[in-house]
Amino acid sequence: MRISLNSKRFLTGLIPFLFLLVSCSSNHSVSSNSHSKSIHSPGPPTYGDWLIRNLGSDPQTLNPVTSSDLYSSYVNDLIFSKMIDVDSDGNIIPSVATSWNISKDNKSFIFHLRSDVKFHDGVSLTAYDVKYTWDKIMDPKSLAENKRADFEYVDRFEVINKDTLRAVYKIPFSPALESWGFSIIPKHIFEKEDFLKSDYNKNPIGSGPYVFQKWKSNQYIMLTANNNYWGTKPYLKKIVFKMIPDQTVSFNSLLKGDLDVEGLTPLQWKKFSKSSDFENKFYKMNYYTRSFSYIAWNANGRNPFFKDKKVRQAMSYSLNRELIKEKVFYGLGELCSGPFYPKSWANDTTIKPIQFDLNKARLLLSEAGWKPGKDGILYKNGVPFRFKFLLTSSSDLGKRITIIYQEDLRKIGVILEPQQMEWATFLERIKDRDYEAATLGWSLSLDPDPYMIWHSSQIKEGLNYVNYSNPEVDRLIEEGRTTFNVKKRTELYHRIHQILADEQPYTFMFHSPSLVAVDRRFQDVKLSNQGLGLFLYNPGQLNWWVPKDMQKYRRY
Amino acid sequence: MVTQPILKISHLSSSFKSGHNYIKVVDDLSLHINPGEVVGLVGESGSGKTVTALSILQLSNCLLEGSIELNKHELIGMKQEELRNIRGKKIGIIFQEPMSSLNPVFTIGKQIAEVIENHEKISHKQASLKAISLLENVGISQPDIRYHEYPHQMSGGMCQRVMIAMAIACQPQLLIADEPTTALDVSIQSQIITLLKDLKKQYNMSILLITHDLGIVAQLADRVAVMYAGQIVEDAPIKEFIKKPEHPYTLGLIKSLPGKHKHGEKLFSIPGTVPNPLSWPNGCHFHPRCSYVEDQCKVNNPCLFEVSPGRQSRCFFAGRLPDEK
Amino acid sequence: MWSYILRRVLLAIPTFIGISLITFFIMHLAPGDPATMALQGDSIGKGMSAANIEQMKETLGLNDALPVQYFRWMKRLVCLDLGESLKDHRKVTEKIWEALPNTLLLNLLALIVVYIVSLPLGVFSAEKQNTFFDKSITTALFILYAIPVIWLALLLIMLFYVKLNWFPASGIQSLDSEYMRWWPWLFDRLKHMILPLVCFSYAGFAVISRYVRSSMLEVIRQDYIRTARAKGLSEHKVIYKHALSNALIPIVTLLGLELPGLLGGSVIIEQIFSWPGLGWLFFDALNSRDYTVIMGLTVFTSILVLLSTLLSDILYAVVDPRIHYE
Amino acid sequence: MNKKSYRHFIFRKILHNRLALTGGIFIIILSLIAFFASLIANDKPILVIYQNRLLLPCIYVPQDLKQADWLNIINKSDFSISPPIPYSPIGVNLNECLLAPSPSHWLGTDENGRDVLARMIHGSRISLQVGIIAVGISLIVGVYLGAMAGYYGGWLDSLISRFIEIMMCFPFFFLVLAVMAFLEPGIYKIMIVIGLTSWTGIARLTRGEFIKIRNEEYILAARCLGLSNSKIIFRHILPNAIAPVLVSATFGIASAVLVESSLTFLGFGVQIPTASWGEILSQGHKYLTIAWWLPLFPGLAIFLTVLAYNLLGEGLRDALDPRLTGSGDSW
Repeated sequence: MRISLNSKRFLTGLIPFLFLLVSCSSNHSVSSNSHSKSIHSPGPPTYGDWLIRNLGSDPQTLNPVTSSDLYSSYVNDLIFSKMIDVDSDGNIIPSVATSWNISKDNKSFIFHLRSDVKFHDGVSLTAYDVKYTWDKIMDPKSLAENKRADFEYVDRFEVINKDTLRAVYKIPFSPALESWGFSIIPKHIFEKEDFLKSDYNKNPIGSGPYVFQKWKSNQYIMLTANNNYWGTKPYLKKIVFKMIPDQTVSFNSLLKGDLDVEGLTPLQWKKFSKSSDFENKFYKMNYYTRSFSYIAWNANGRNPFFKDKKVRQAMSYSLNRELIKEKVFYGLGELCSGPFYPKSWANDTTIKPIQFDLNKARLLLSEAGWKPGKDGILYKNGVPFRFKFLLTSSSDLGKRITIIYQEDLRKIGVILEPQQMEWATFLERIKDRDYEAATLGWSLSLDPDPYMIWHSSQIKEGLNYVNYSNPEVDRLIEEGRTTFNVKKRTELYHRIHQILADEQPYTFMFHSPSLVAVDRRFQDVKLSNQGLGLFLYNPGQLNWWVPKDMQKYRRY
Repeated sequence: MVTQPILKISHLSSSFKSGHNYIKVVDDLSLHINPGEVVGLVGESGSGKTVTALSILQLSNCLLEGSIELNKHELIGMKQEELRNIRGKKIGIIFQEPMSSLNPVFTIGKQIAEVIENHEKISHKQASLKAISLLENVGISQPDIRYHEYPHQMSGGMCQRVMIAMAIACQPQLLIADEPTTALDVSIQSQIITLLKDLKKQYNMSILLITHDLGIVAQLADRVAVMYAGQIVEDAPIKEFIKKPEHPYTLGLIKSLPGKHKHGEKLFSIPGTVPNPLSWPNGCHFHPRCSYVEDQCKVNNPCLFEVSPGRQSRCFFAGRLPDEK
Repeated sequence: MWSYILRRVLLAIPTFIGISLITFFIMHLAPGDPATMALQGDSIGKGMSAANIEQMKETLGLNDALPVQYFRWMKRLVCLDLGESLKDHRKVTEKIWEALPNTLLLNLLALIVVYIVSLPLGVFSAEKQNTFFDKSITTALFILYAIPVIWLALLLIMLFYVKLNWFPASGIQSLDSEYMRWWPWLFDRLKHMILPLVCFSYAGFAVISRYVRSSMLEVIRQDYIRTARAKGLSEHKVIYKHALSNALIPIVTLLGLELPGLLGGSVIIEQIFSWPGLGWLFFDALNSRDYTVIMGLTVFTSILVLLSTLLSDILYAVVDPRIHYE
Repeated sequence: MNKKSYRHFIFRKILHNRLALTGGIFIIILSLIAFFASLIANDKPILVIYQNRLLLPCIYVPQDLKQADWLNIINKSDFSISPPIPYSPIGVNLNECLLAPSPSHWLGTDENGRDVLARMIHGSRISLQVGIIAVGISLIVGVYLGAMAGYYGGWLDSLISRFIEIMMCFPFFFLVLAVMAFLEPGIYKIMIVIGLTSWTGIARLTRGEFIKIRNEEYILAARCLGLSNSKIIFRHILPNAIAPVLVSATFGIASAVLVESSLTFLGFGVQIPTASWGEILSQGHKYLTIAWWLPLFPGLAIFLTVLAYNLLGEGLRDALDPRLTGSGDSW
């Protein structure tokens, strides 16, 4: 399970996501104004043509074990295959592992693998490769910290025979299954290599639907269809990832046809894609990524403001989210009320997001003892309500929200002093809990387990840097992690949602819209309705095909 | 037999453009040079003698009126291409500052050969051979080694010799020497003067020698013309000039020669200074400083007239000046 | 001459050490560390727990004292091994060799274009000083210089890529370039190079032509130019042979100053035109605090700077015979 | 020519030079606008008589009215004068986002509904100061070090030259980053950093000129007169060496304005909500095809300022250096 905050394309564009626990198939349809239903043209799917996608810049590395950024996971998902995978509704489906069974005490899993899976160099994939991959993840020298944390409670993972493996846990751990969907690396190749410096990290050999062909750094990565792929053969002959960092240039490349898929900013979506020729050239897809943006109020007592719940509630009341949604997202975002994905079962839909109400904020602040001074600024035992507000200088939307928020806060006598920081500096201040307030965002994995963020044990070491500790919430989280029964977990998480909505450790802001345009020549383009977008689920783009007459790249 | 003058300047006046008006620096100058003759053009600095020299080859960008004839070819108004065939070929020129008159980034040999190649259609090989012989001709030792040296590696005197070699490379009929020795020390000066004398005989060329040093004129020149404030005030053969100058200014010049004064006496010097071209006095330009000044000198403008055959002076009392003992 | 060059090279070594020392310590002054950045990529993830970061620092050897780290780096440098990038563990030399030709190619072409255009312009405006020609050229060049690069890059893209579709706006070659025969391949590379080249060189015209003009004006008034005219040489020869060869001396030292710019590349132009050059590489390394890549780049830039200053001094002696070095 | 008339001579020369004159006038107007920015564009009135108190809110706001809402103060006041552009540069008004230029907003509004003209007027302060502070520092440091290296030569020269080489290949971004992280991030610190890292070009040029002029006759003469070294350097050598330095200084000022806009584009520049031309231009970058006026006007302002600096510098350089004026008049 992996939670991460994305800052480079904060609040816009594609947000990282990987795995999901078993969840009931929800029937919410995607928001009304998108055309996600794929238009079937007559005739069976045909092979051929290329798909050109855009990554902002080079992926970190193409070694699935050591990589941690979104771009490498996009490419690796096509090159490598996994034991288990996820479908568009977020359910876990078999992949290399045909089936798996969970012991009665929910503590051990047995995976049964297919025997006909071959690596791109012809060597067949066995349980030993899976074990080798797992050993490499657990080996500290391979620097795969963010994956190793998933297997904290694993007692042992052993090979029973060529096609079966067993994983035994110390305690029953409900979000366990999804963590076994990691990309399998070839043991016979990496055995002989120095794991970090090996040349295979730049031209990987996997067992997935696409074979790596060429990577010219900061130019493009080219993958070709794997003819003897063990699963259903992909229709598209080649997939190319271009590196175009500038949004204006990438948008125009899309219009000119040099790109087939590209994310749009809310402004481009609203002002541009209304034109008719955009409509009949591209599908327009709009969905909520599994992420939310928030303002973190540091309650570690070093500042005299945010330890008090009333003050935090007042701050949430004074953020005019409705107007921001209208003017910044052009009505496309959705207000967020708690730490869970709106369509996930863990989200309690009865809790409504806080409405913008300055008078209520003034009332709460005066109850909390903050009285307006001569110059209109609030004071409490001599201390003016003036605090520093951290944001990253690379996130354009973060800046706009801060400016609007600053204006409203001034009306109720609170002075917000924005401090723009370069990403690495910002990260350092957050890590050392050296801030009063900061605006960030989380992108969630499929499993809603909030242990990493809200459990009091994570205050010193983990990601709970707002210093939030509530014994009841701790108990609920621990219970939630060990029960496998979905109905029980739903009640627990709904209770957590109510407490957090009341205590407002964060001011929960928005679920950011992810807006994608895809060239209409592709058929069977399907959008996941669990926020997995177009590519981060199986089969994703493997189903896409282009009728013979509309194929653009045919020569090679 | 009346010899045809090589160079005949009549009523030349050249003026500099400054702002929107023109300042006349040389005013109605007439001078002629006969073949093989050395004419000294003498005057204090600022009297316009260098401008006159440069105007002959139109090297200074000033407006020229009047006429300059070289063997009956009128130079003023001549097309640029034809003027180029005159420069360096028919008229050679050497300047006062030899060190800065040579291009620092080219060897002296190359700069000499350049003149030859420019005017005579001969191969580079022959041009450099001719340049080496010229260097020898002007008295530079080991000319084949010196050929490849740069101007900064040579002394002032040697540079002047190179300039002379360059000027006479194409056997010009006239050599203009603009204060050739002023920048050199005395011992080198006499060497340069003897060199000029030999070359005059050898190439039978006439020289226009521009200087402020009467001593050099006496040694080298056949005839002398004295300039003051843009005008020629006296033009006479050298011997008669020294014996009896016919113009108050030239009289003063001769008197101020160190050799002429008696022991213990204070050296004589003409009072006042040369007027600025912007503010030439009307009437005779010299009248503010002239000790024989009369009223008419201040009003009307004396013209250059024949005092005796071959002698001219621009003074109302020319010929009737009392002899100074 | 050779002893002078040897002396300069020996002198360059302490300078080089000085450069690497200052860069190394200021680099560690800036907050943020490669371990956190390598773990997070572009987002705060589970790995941000303090234990993981400490573990990562330990394996990368970032916890040792700074001098120890510096000497370790210097030891490897002596045997020409710049180490591996902290972000993706690829050899630093390999990463730099990939980006170097792109930046060098573009900047060299820009430098050549700038000098080819501004030299004659400078000479003309000096020759015809204060005429209409001189004034209009100068004003036109200043107008060109004043255009902000961000603005120009966008206008070029909108005009030539979006509207006229003459030149592509991103990348250094099209995807199917290796299938082409050599001639279309070359044409394709050139087409990709036009827009970034314009952005790189348009500002240089004004700067270089101003220097050439002021240097020419000074030379034209010298005595040897009058001598050259007195020799009856054509005006063309006087200006282009005698005057220009003297006026070039300060321009040569200017060339020396331009060479380091070759490596700098411009982050903005490379990001807008997705030109995989050193500017982009440096900016990425800077953001992810990739110390070894940054030090590797500094080594390259300092070698080029020291070389270019030495080269411009030697060129000075070649062009001006009055100067020679014992 | 005595001292006074020499300055008068230069001034007359510049007046005579039409292009430099236009540049100079533009800069003067710009400085006036920058100086009186808060009086030209502000939501607070310039002068208001309210509850029989005479207030000048643009200049000084009394304590109790710090957070006051000036709109109703104006309505309720007996008499008030509002600035010509009644918008504050940082006042957000989300109902007027991305409006095209219109009589109410002469240059349109940006994405947050802030008036572009008001932001440009207040931004002019930053863009003007960037040039002057950055180049001022680099001129002082560059000329001084260049002079010392060029005049004295020997070990001092090689020491300073080595220092110049070190500074030439020092990654300028890092210094910006370190400063941004340690001191409070702010544009003035960035200007100082730009100044402290861009003096190497000027230093090399000055050194070259000093070496050339050092052994000229008039310098030897000055030495024979027993003048002190510093007098020789600053009274005699510097005026002759100033020409190339001035050329690079004018380009320096111009490029400092451009560097500020690039730094802001990369996210290192000015802090929100202060306005600077670079910041508006980098915002406008995204709205090129939609809101044409956002990138156009700041780009135009930067363009005109840089052009004006160059023309003024060119005229000044021609006037100051007597050797270069050639014969007769200037333009």
